Amino acid sequence: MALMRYAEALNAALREEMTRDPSVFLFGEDIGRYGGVFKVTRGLQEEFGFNRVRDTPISEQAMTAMAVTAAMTGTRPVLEIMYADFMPLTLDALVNQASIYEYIWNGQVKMPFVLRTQGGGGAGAAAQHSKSLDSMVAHIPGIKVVAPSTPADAKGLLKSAIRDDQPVVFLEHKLLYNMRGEVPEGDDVLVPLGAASVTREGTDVSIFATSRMVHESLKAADALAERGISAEVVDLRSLKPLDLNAIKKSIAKTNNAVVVNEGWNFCGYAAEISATIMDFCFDDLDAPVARVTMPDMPIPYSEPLEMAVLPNAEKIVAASLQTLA
Amino acid sequence: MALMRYAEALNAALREEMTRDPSVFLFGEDIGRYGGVFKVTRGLQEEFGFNRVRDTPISEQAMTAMAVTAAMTGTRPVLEIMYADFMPLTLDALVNQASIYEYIWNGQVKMPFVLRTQGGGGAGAAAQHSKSLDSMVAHIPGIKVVAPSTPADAKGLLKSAIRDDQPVVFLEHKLLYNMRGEVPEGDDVLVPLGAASVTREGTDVSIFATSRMVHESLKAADALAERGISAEVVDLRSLKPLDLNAIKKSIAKTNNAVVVNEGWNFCGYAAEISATIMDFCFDDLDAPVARVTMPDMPIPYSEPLEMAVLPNAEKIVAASLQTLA
Amino acid sequence: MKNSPSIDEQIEIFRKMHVVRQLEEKLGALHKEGKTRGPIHRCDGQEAIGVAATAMLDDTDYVMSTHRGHAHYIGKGLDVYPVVAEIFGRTTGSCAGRAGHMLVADASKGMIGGNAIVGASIPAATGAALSNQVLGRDAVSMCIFGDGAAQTGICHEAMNMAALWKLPIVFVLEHNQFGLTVDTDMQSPIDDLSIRAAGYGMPSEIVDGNDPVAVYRAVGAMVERARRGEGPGMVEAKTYRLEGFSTSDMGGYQKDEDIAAWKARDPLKVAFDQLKAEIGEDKLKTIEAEAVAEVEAAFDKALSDPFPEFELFNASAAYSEVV
Amino acid sequence: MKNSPSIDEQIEIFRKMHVVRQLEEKLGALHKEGKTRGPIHRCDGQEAIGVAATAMLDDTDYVMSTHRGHAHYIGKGLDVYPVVAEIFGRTTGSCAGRAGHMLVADASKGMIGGNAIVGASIPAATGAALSNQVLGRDAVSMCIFGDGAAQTGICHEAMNMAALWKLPIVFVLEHNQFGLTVDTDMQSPIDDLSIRAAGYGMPSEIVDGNDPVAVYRAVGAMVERARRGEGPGMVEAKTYRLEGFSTSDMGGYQKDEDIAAWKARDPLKVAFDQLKAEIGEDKLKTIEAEAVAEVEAAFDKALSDPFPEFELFNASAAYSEVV
Ligand SMILES: Cc1ncc(C[n+]2csc(CCOP(=O)(O)OP(=O)(O)O)c2C)c(N)n1
Ligand SMILES: Cc1ncc(C[n+]2csc(CCOP(=O)(O)OP(=O)(O)O)c2C)c(N)n1
Ligand SMILES: [Mg+2]
Ligand SMILES: [Mg+2]
Repeated sequence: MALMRYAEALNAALREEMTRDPSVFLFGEDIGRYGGVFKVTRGLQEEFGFNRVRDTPISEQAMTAMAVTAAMTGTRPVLEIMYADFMPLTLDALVNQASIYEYIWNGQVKMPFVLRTQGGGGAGAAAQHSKSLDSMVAHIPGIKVVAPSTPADAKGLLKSAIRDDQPVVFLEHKLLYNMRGEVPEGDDVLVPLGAASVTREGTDVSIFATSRMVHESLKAADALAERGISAEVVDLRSLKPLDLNAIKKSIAKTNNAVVVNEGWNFCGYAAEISATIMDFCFDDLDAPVARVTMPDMPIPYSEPLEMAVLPNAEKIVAASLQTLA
Repeated sequence: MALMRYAEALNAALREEMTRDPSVFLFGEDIGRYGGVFKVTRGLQEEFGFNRVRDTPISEQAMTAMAVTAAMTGTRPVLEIMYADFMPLTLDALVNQASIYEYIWNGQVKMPFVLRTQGGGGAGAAAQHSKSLDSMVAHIPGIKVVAPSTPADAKGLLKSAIRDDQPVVFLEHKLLYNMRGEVPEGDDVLVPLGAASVTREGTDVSIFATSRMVHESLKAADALAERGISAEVVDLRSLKPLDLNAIKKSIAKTNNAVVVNEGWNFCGYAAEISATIMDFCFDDLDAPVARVTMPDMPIPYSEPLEMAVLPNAEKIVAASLQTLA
Repeated sequence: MKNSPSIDEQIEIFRKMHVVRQLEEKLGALHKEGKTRGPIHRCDGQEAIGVAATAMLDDTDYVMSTHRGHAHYIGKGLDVYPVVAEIFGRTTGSCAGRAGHMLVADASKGMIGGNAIVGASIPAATGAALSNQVLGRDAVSMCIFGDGAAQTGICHEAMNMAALWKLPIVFVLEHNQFGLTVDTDMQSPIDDLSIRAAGYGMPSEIVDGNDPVAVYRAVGAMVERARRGEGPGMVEAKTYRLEGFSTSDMGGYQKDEDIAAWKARDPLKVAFDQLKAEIGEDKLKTIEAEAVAEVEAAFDKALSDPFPEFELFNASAAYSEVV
Repeated sequence: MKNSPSIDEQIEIFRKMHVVRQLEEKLGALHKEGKTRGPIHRCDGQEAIGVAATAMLDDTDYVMSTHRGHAHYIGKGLDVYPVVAEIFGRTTGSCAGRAGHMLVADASKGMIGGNAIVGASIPAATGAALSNQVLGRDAVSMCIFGDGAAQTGICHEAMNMAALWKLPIVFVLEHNQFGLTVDTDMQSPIDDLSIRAAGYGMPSEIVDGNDPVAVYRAVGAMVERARRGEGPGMVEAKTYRLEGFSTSDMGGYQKDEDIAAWKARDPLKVAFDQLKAEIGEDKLKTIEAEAVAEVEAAFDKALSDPFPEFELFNASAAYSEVV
């Protein structure tokens, strides 16, 4: 075990995978000399050279489209898109290109690339730099979507994502980069895609959370414990494919569910989790699943306004109490 | 009343609104001399001139961004995006521009534009020309989304959309353009945004459907009737804002719900309807809401494959029976 | 002359152009009989570009095509039979009927796809060139695209990166005078789109797209340059789309005199005239007849092949366990 | 000389440039004290462009800005106080604290927005020009954007449409030698980005961006042309970003000798030297002092203004009835 920050864990994953496999290369804006605006790629251009760690012009649309064909022609590109807010620029390449070829070309190609980005509010970055557009990418067939909430998962999931033969959208969170945590050592310590993690066990209500919201949920669970309520916190980690068994198992135990995601509510990722629970766990439910999400409105700049729209422990507690009422 | 095809009804709406309001103008690919690939704009360039009916280069991304600022500076643009599959190219303009300004500029501007497009499968147009990406647009705050299923609604909703002060994404369906139906006459016959329509009344199960799926649902209701099951078909029409009362009312009566949408299942529009029902009608439900959608995979070309993935009456019947089982 | 095709290459180009023309005419006829499915984009009159531009490439070189890709497919070495079978959605198609005519691929030949998102072939080809460069392979990548596609944003982004990184790629612009139905002057304020190459410090050349030898020479020079690691180049080939935009085009906007003028310079005629002195008219007519027969046989066979059966595609699955 | 600024205009430009510089320096100081929120993009050294390029515009003319918009805001006539209040998220801000420094707008002045999606200001300005043309208004639109933004796809699409339709718009490229932290030669293979204007048949000019008179003349000529209905034009103004990319930039990559060389040509000095003979150093120093005092007062006032209270924005509502 080593104590690392989330950003360092990501950096270690990139370094290890690049060392292990010469077909892995990185590209993105300011990822070279500067090491990326969140410092995830620090030192890698020095170590691996420009050929494998490329600073790009501001051209997200073409960059993503290039990752797609680079992936189908023998490399494993890892593309950094600086903010999740820019994901719309990548969607044609994901929806109309990356997601279709393995199937429509009848298995002639694989599509091993990773698109790393970071989203989320709370940093005063305003309406164009604070979003979580999880559901837009999770809607696309054949694209895997992961969102680590800890340094250990950041490293283990990124390594798995790079080794995966399908496109993986890797969602980081700007407020997690400085978080420290124990990270298991060893080049081959992977965290599998498609597996949720029960972060805290409980018996009264299941809180299914993603990314930074896992930490708000843990705070909420503490507050609920003080009221004698035992909350289970499940970190979904793999937004798609989703670990349905973990969801079923938890609800079978608690019979109550709260879903927490930092995206907008309507057609958001929490809607899918609620609908999935509807599909598979209806008979186990004592109360409707509650969604704790961003209200359907732009993210405001001013601190008190931004804080008011972000989901947080307090709102999770309130939703849990209402579910149990 | 006049008997009109769906495409003609849209054409009439455009002509009437352009005549009524000189700030309305159209732009899009091949919409002028050629009248649009689905002939919705036929004759309008001849009548109103190039200044108000512009053929564009193939530049969806900038066109949509231009509609945003044109709308905030005194005009009411109606933009045609030839296929819904190209909507990813428009999303930066919708997510990061159109949706934010009314709020973040504290009401300084309005955003009256309409983005017309058409989606859906069944025409052998393959993986890049057959999609329904409803949930991606419906996820965006402050963007209205409508999807008419009849000529009368096509006309009445398009007129309302053009007069609305917010951005409206107007989703047509390639297989509906030739559908004929009675359309009320009169320049001021509008269909309001935000109102669903009960297309067929029933008491046993509510089928909530969108666009062409309304017609498949009606066929399903006929088949169910033969088995003695009374299905209510609700055409949601306004995907956002959603007519929650219509949903509540119908479920209060039937206690069972099936949602039909031609988009992919995971994080699709049907997920939101299922989650909304979870939020507001849980106690009225006798069984979990069923989703009838596209499987999460690319849309194949070959006819038997394409037919296998499309939702249809048969699948709706099966889902209804399972719900009632 | 350097970069000129050999006589054998010219003959092969001539043969493939006839395969393509026959393919297009058969598709047109079957469309009239209501036997095709979905819109089909014929390239009659443009065969010289797709076939000659790809003639000097190896199977390890990559080509990205558009919605109008038949000449590119055949040029890059695909047999006509799996292409026809794909267009008719049969199990024997290049992609087992899943792709359809706009998206045909045969990775073993380096044909990595028709692409029906206009402009998307440009970064796509650039990405393949990037992977060649990253891995140090000496293969090149070629992007074939239209005058309409040249107006898309990704065209700019991709060309800029290709030139910036000296990627091994050749951009071949098929200027057929139309976007979908709009004339070229409704799409951009300049006639010669290749002047934009200067904005990327990239060499460019304009050629007669109906002359296969001219196309071969111009593209060949750029391919050699790219293969030597000297970076990308662009060739703008001027031509004309003799048929409608697609089988669903209701027409009416192409001028009779334009069609007549371009038909007089039909690339099949040009190719014929370029070869007849050297190898004789009879030999050429035999080659043509063989090409026609090959296509006829491909249609006969493909049209009696079975349709695929549906299977769910598990790799897209939403849940990590089987539901 | 035609299109030259009058002395009064020059004085006003001088004054506004000092307002901007003082704004930037105060923001820098407050950032060091931990009193700002979110990344702030200073434009020290680039003031001449934003202020002089907008000096000949009316309130009915539109300007679209970027993430680095302070000089554009002040140039277009916004008072510094509501801008400061917006940067500090107060109810008294131009947008009541909802927008933040990257997205400031004042529609009454034709300033329709900072825009922090790089490149997005380019079609945005083009759309406003389109609406001017559709409605037959004689207002023009101006887009100010960076060398990084010039590489985006929408830049190409928007310029092509602007030129094709002869829209009344002027494109002002602030070439400050950097994208975010990358040097310009990591972004494109050519130095003078305005050569791309030729690819749209659009006139262009390169000017010294640190010389407000030169900027005014070049931009003024293009504005006149656009207003006469002769279509768009482009001005590439060469300058240098003296501070980091934003307040979160950890620096280390800007060369000391470059900074020194550009500081020697600080636009404030250039403007001072251009005016001193005509109106005297003392007068200029008074103007400068007044500008500084105005900014000080704005900060004092804004920083004691209240924060807004949160209200749900109903116009975004997902349901047509109140839930
Ligand atoms: C992004 C996108 N926009 C629009 C279309 C519809 N469309 C298909 S082909 C075409 C015209 C393409 O023109 P060009 O690139 O010159 O190719 P050509 O058809 O002339 O071969 C259009 C507008 C599309 N497929 N993709
Ligand atoms: C689409 C997009 N990509 C990336 C960014 C992150 N980013 C913000 S500013 C910037 C550099 C912009 O360079 P330039 O246009 O030259 O403007 P400057 O900062 O030099 O004024 C980048 C990459 C962004 N905001 N938007
Ligand atoms: Mg063309
Ligand atoms: Mg710059």
